[in-house]
Amino acid sequence: MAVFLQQVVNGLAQGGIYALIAIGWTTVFGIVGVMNWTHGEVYMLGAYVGFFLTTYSGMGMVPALLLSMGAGAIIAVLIDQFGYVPLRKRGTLARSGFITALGLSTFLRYSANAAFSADPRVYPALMEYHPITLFSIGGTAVTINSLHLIILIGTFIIMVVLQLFFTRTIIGKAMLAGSQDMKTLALMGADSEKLIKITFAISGALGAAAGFFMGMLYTIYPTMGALAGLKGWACAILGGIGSISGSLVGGVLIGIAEALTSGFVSTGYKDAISFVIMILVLLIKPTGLMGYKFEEKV
Amino acid sequence: MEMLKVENLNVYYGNIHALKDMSLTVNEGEIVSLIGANGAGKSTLMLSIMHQIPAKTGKVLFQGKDCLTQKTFDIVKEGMTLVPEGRHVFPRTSVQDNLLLGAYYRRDKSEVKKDLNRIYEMFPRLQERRRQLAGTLSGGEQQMLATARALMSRPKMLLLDEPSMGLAPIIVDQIFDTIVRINKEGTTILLVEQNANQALRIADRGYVLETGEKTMEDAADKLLANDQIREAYLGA
Amino acid sequence: MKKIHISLRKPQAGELKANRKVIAVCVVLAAMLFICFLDDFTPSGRVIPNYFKYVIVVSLIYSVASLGINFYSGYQGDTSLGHAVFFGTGAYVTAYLTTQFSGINFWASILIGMAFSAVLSLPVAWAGSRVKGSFMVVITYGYCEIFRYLAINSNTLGGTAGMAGIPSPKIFGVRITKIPWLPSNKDGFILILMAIVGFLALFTYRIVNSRVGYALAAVREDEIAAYAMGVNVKAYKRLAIITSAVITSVAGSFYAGFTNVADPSLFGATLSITIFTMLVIGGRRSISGAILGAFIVVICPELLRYVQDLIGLPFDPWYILYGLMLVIIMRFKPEGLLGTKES
Amino acid sequence: MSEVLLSTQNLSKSFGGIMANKDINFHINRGEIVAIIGPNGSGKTTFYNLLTGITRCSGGTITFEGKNITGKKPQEITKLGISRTFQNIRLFGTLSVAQNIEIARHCRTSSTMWDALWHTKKYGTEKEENAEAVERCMEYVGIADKKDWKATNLPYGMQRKLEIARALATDPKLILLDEPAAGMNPKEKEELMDIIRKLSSDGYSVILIEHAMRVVMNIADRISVFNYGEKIADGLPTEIRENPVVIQAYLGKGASADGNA
Amino acid sequence: GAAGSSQSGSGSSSGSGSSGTAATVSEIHVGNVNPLSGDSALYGNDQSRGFGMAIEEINAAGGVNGAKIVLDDYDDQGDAQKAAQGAQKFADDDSYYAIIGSSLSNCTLAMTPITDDAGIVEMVVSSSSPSLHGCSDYFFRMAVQDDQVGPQMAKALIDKGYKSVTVLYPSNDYGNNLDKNLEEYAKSNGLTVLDSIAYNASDQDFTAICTTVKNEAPEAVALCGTVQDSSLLINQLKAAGVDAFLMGGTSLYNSKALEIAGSNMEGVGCISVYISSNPADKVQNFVSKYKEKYNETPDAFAALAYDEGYVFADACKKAMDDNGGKLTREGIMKALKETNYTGVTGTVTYDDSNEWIRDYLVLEVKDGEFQLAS
Ligand SMILES: Nc1ncnc2c1ncn2[C@@H]1O[C@H](COP(=O)(O)OP(=O)(O)OP(=O)(O)O)[C@@H](O)[C@H]1O
Ligand SMILES: Nc1ncnc2c1ncn2[C@@H]1O[C@H](COP(=O)(O)OP(=O)(O)OP(=O)(O)O)[C@@H](O)[C@H]1O
Ligand SMILES: [Mg+2]
Ligand SMILES: [Mg+2]
Repeated sequence: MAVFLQQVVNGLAQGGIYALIAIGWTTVFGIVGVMNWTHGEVYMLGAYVGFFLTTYSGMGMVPALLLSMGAGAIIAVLIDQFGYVPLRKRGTLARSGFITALGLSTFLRYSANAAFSADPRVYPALMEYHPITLFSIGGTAVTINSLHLIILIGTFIIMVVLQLFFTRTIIGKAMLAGSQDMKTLALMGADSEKLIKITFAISGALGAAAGFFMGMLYTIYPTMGALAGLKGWACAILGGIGSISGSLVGGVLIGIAEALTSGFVSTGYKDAISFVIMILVLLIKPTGLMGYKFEEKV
Repeated sequence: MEMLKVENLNVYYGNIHALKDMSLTVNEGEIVSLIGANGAGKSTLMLSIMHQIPAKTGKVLFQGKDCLTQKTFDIVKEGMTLVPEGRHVFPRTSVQDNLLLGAYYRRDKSEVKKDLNRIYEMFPRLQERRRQLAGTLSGGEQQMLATARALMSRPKMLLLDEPSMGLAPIIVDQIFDTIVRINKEGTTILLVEQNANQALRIADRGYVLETGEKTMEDAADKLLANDQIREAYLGA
Repeated sequence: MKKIHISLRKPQAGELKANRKVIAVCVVLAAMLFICFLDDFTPSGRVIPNYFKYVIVVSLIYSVASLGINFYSGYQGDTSLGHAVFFGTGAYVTAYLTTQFSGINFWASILIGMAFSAVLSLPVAWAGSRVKGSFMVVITYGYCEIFRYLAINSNTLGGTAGMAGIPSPKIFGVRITKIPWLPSNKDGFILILMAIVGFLALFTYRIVNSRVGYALAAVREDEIAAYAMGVNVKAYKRLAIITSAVITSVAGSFYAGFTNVADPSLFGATLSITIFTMLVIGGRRSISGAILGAFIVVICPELLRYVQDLIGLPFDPWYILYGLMLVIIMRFKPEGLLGTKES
Repeated sequence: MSEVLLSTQNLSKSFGGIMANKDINFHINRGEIVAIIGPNGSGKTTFYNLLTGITRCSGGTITFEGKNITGKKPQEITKLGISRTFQNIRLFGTLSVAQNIEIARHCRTSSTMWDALWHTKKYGTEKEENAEAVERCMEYVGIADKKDWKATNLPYGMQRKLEIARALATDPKLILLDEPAAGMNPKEKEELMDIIRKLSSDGYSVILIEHAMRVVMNIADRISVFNYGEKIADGLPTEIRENPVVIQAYLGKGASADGNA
Repeated sequence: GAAGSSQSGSGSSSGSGSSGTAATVSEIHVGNVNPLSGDSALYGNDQSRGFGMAIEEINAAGGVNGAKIVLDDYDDQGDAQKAAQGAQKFADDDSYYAIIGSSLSNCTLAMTPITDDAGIVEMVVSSSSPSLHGCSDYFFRMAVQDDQVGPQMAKALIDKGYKSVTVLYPSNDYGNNLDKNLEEYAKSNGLTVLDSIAYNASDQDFTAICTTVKNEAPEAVALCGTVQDSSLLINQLKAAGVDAFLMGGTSLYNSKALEIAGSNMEGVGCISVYISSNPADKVQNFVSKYKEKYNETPDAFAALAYDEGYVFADACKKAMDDNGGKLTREGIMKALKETNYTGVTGTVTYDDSNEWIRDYLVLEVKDGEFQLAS
């Protein structure tokens, strides 16, 4: 039992990072309507920025994290500016957005590969992390790594704030409306381009933060964004695309599913399992767990 | 005073010349009607006034300010707004939020609330459906919503593109009454209607468009009396 | 009253275009045959390096796959990042059958692979009838990755190393790599694959301009209207994915027969994305585009290697340029190089 | 010739709490033009969606030519001979006018991939038949000169006509038109009325949803009035015009409705 | 890979294959088909560097009978089909006399039919898949033997007196083989294998595994992965509070491990074919040069590839000498079979299947450095 719970906690911890990535995906998709495949690359670049800051300028964790998030925000905004703005101007975003994103992501990933080399990099030790005992069962302690705990709590707070922002404020509502019809949003007197830039900035900052944490926990390398980006997307879809709380639920669920698969089935199938779950959930409830159903009116 | 002035506007879709040297004025407090056949360029004119589509040459002045150098949302903030052709409600947003978005840039929260209630009185149907997603409304309900949403911004000048399309006759009457009323309250109106008869009846002046060109402009009652116009646009 | 008329297409122009297409096909055909047989007539032996022919064969194999995905991502219109499932299935079925059962020859294994792929495409069709758009992107992506992990973890399929030692196919008892009247061991493949690509092009062309093709167009444009016009949308979605899967599977089988190995990356999303972008670059719903896309994506990186050596780049520029190419094509010619414009 | 072609018995549909259609009993005879009018959101379009199987009904039955067709799939219903146009135009936008119409021939043809691949005899005859049908339908509504235009590039009025042509190409017995006159000017409305009269005289039965009273009053044999999902009245145009309930709920003060909407 | 002299394969050569017309050559081209970008680039780069350093030295010392050895890269990105394409490219070009690579077994498997067909020598220092065993006369392998390393790890644990072990291995060919052989040896020599857990080679998060291991409480844990995953495992095992003895395979002997796992490496053991602290001149000379050039301690792959360079040069020389100064591909193959060269990783000799079987060392990390285990 303790082992089972420990595995659940392990999954929860990893799920926090997935959720952080997923929220970035889902905001951009929910608002700009483009499957921003470059999100994984922002995450990777965020991790590298963090690496250079901490390794070469000896910065501490908090300032480096904030700077990486800022860099991530800028990168995401630039991606929008050079990648998607021209498409929006021509009105071809819906049709060509995804492939453009695919292209940009390939471009960024391999440019990073050329610039940073394929060698995995390691962050210097930024904080002491030690297992924190959550509770004990029958004398066995169930623990969570302190950094994981920080990430999990942080993600939760971010989720709550964003959720309130989108459902309670007029700007948030306008952003959601923009996802449905940008042109008409302008007729409401809203600067849709500005709202989109804000969206990308939020998404980029969260992606970079996730990358930074990955760097603190593991190693970083130029292609790290591929699988992580996809996992984030899977979590976002699982939770219900466009739903911020859904992202957290999706992230945590996939994290737990992976941990349980690793712990009790076989680690070899860990990644496969998350896809299986995602596909099954989508087929049973096509809108994802927390997404609402919208039927097109005929 | 001239509220809106369009001078020699030329608009193209690719190599289709959709508006040719279009000029028009709307004075403060007026209702001006635009009539013309399908494809005459009425909607194009409305959209280019709001700078939703770019014009090649020409001028659009709203209260003396050039609209073509401004973004759409700035023009809206100046006090001019458009009910676009084809409704364009936000389909996955609730009816109420659609209306609130109409008042996006207004900061007078309490007034907005009052206006919302006024709108609900005007269109009880929308109140019944205020939690429903706008995309699941019937066609006519969406048209009502689009017009109501524009009213939420309390514009100085309102452009309406076929506001009666798909509405029941009783609602059409109501919409026309509303137009007259808000006009009396001080909103200047530029109105595009297939339903030219009714449109000209409430208008002060009218313009006739044909294949992108202005072919006639006159006082509304004169146009109503014009035989050519009667035959071409009003139905014998 | 004057009306603005836009003349879309003059009939003569259309005919001209058709003629030009026929000419283009003939030129390409002649060029290929020239490449195959040139060495037979040169006194000094090899003029055209085998490496070049190798690239041509791979391009042709991918052309088959690209024509395959065209039925789904082109004519039916849904993005698939999962076609590697069918490519991999074809490759692994051929690999497994030809190495484990001496009785089953390559050609039979193609048919069995096609059958397997058809079955494996049904879940995609099922998903496609429930969700759309970006959801299908991730479902198809996940679907092929699942198979990759299965292959990696399966001992029968050789794990990460995959299966090696797949025999080259035989025709009338002669190895395709050792046909005596052909100058090199690649020419047999080139000829057969050319025939297959040609047949598929004809097949696609005729289907698209038939009742079936029109129904697919309707499904792509507007499902509800398609239903209202009496088109069984679900059935046609199924038909599109099965056709698409079966064709892609053939490419996979040839891949295994040609390279003599099949490894789990053949199920991977990377390969799926490659196949998909071939189509997108060439032009969705364009037969010549699908083939051109495959050739571009296979040949360009090889050309770039020379450039890389020439100017002494310390890294491989292909993927960087490939990403840029996608971005640029989407911006300036979103319908693809040979696709037709949608206004 | 007053044989009932289609009838519904207590047909109902609810969306969540909203009864969009409630116990609708409706019928149309062969060759008739029946108009459905009613305030916005009274459930007219929903009624069409139920008849054509696009939405599943929550209760009641639909009978077509004496057969119960409740719960049948849209494509089956089209094949049986009911065809429709859409309130929000739903053409196959990037395809040409001719292709749009040829797609509608789908339910009347049966050639397979095999026929198409080898250009069998069946394929050939069907192609010819289709070409004829396309020609005929385009001429019927007067858009033959726009044969090769892309559907989205057509002016609005033409798009509506193309929808009718497309519906016609399925060889229907019953055609459902949803606000075909919306966005048309008075002159185009006249042309439309001619087309609908022609349909009727050629033996098609027509149900027509329309807010343009001049069109409705002039061409409908009979009018049904919906309100809040219920059928509140049914009768000849002259009767409906005078019906106080209808005036109160729908027509309003300008009930005489000359040249209205 | 910036060798500017590479000629395009087309048209530049006449006469086919390895006919006897070979003249005395001034440049001996070697094709390097390896993953130089992508996830597996680590291995490809190590091999290129080691081999590159060797030929640099050889060329500086006058080359092979005056002929310079030139290494030209073909990046296979870990993709079998690309590797085969690369092999074909070099095999077609008569100026190439050998191909090195690929590091990955699946790539090498796709290459050997082509190199065999063209009669060009292919040399590898990894690609340890057993299915490559004796696949071609032209295929020479100096790789670490999976069926040796596993038992070596088990033996080291037994020698240290441990009774129980949990094996962690990546679910690829390499990991599978190591695990299989380790378990076999352990079972017949009294070491209890509590569990063997597979994971995906590209995984980073192993907390779930660590929880399982902790729960099983083995005396030792055998890490059969590559540098990256083994080092991450070491970190996470320690973080989860596993205090068993950790024993790595040959790939753990890499400076990257010290970088990633830092102080967690203290006391971790591993198997190697060489050790950079070996006082022998040859080794120290190599290590210091390598460090100077690449700013890291060479790992086993780099060392093996370095020896491979010399082995190849020796074979070329012998082939030339035996053939009146003329070099042929076949000649190199024949000469290689008679290799007897002592380098930094030991004395290289090939057996009948062109494999080199050799001795192993057991290392342990002390004071932040790999040292011979006492
Ligand atoms: N997006 C577009 N691309 C190309 N041509 C267009 C576009 N929009 C409109 N047009 C063309 O421009 C001309 C004017 O169109 P517009 O929509 O302004 O006419 P309208 O007077 O509003 O007609 P309606 O009464 O049908 O609303 C038409 O010929 C139309 O076909
Ligand atoms: N998918 C849906 N979800 C919720 N409510 C719906 C849905 N579809 C329709 N409705 C509601 O059902 C009612 C009937 O709609 P319907 O479209 O049938 O009206 P209509 O009579 O065609 O109106 P109009 O004349 O404006 O076109 C409307 O109030 C609409 O809001
Ligand atoms: Mg208009
Ligand atoms: Mg309706």
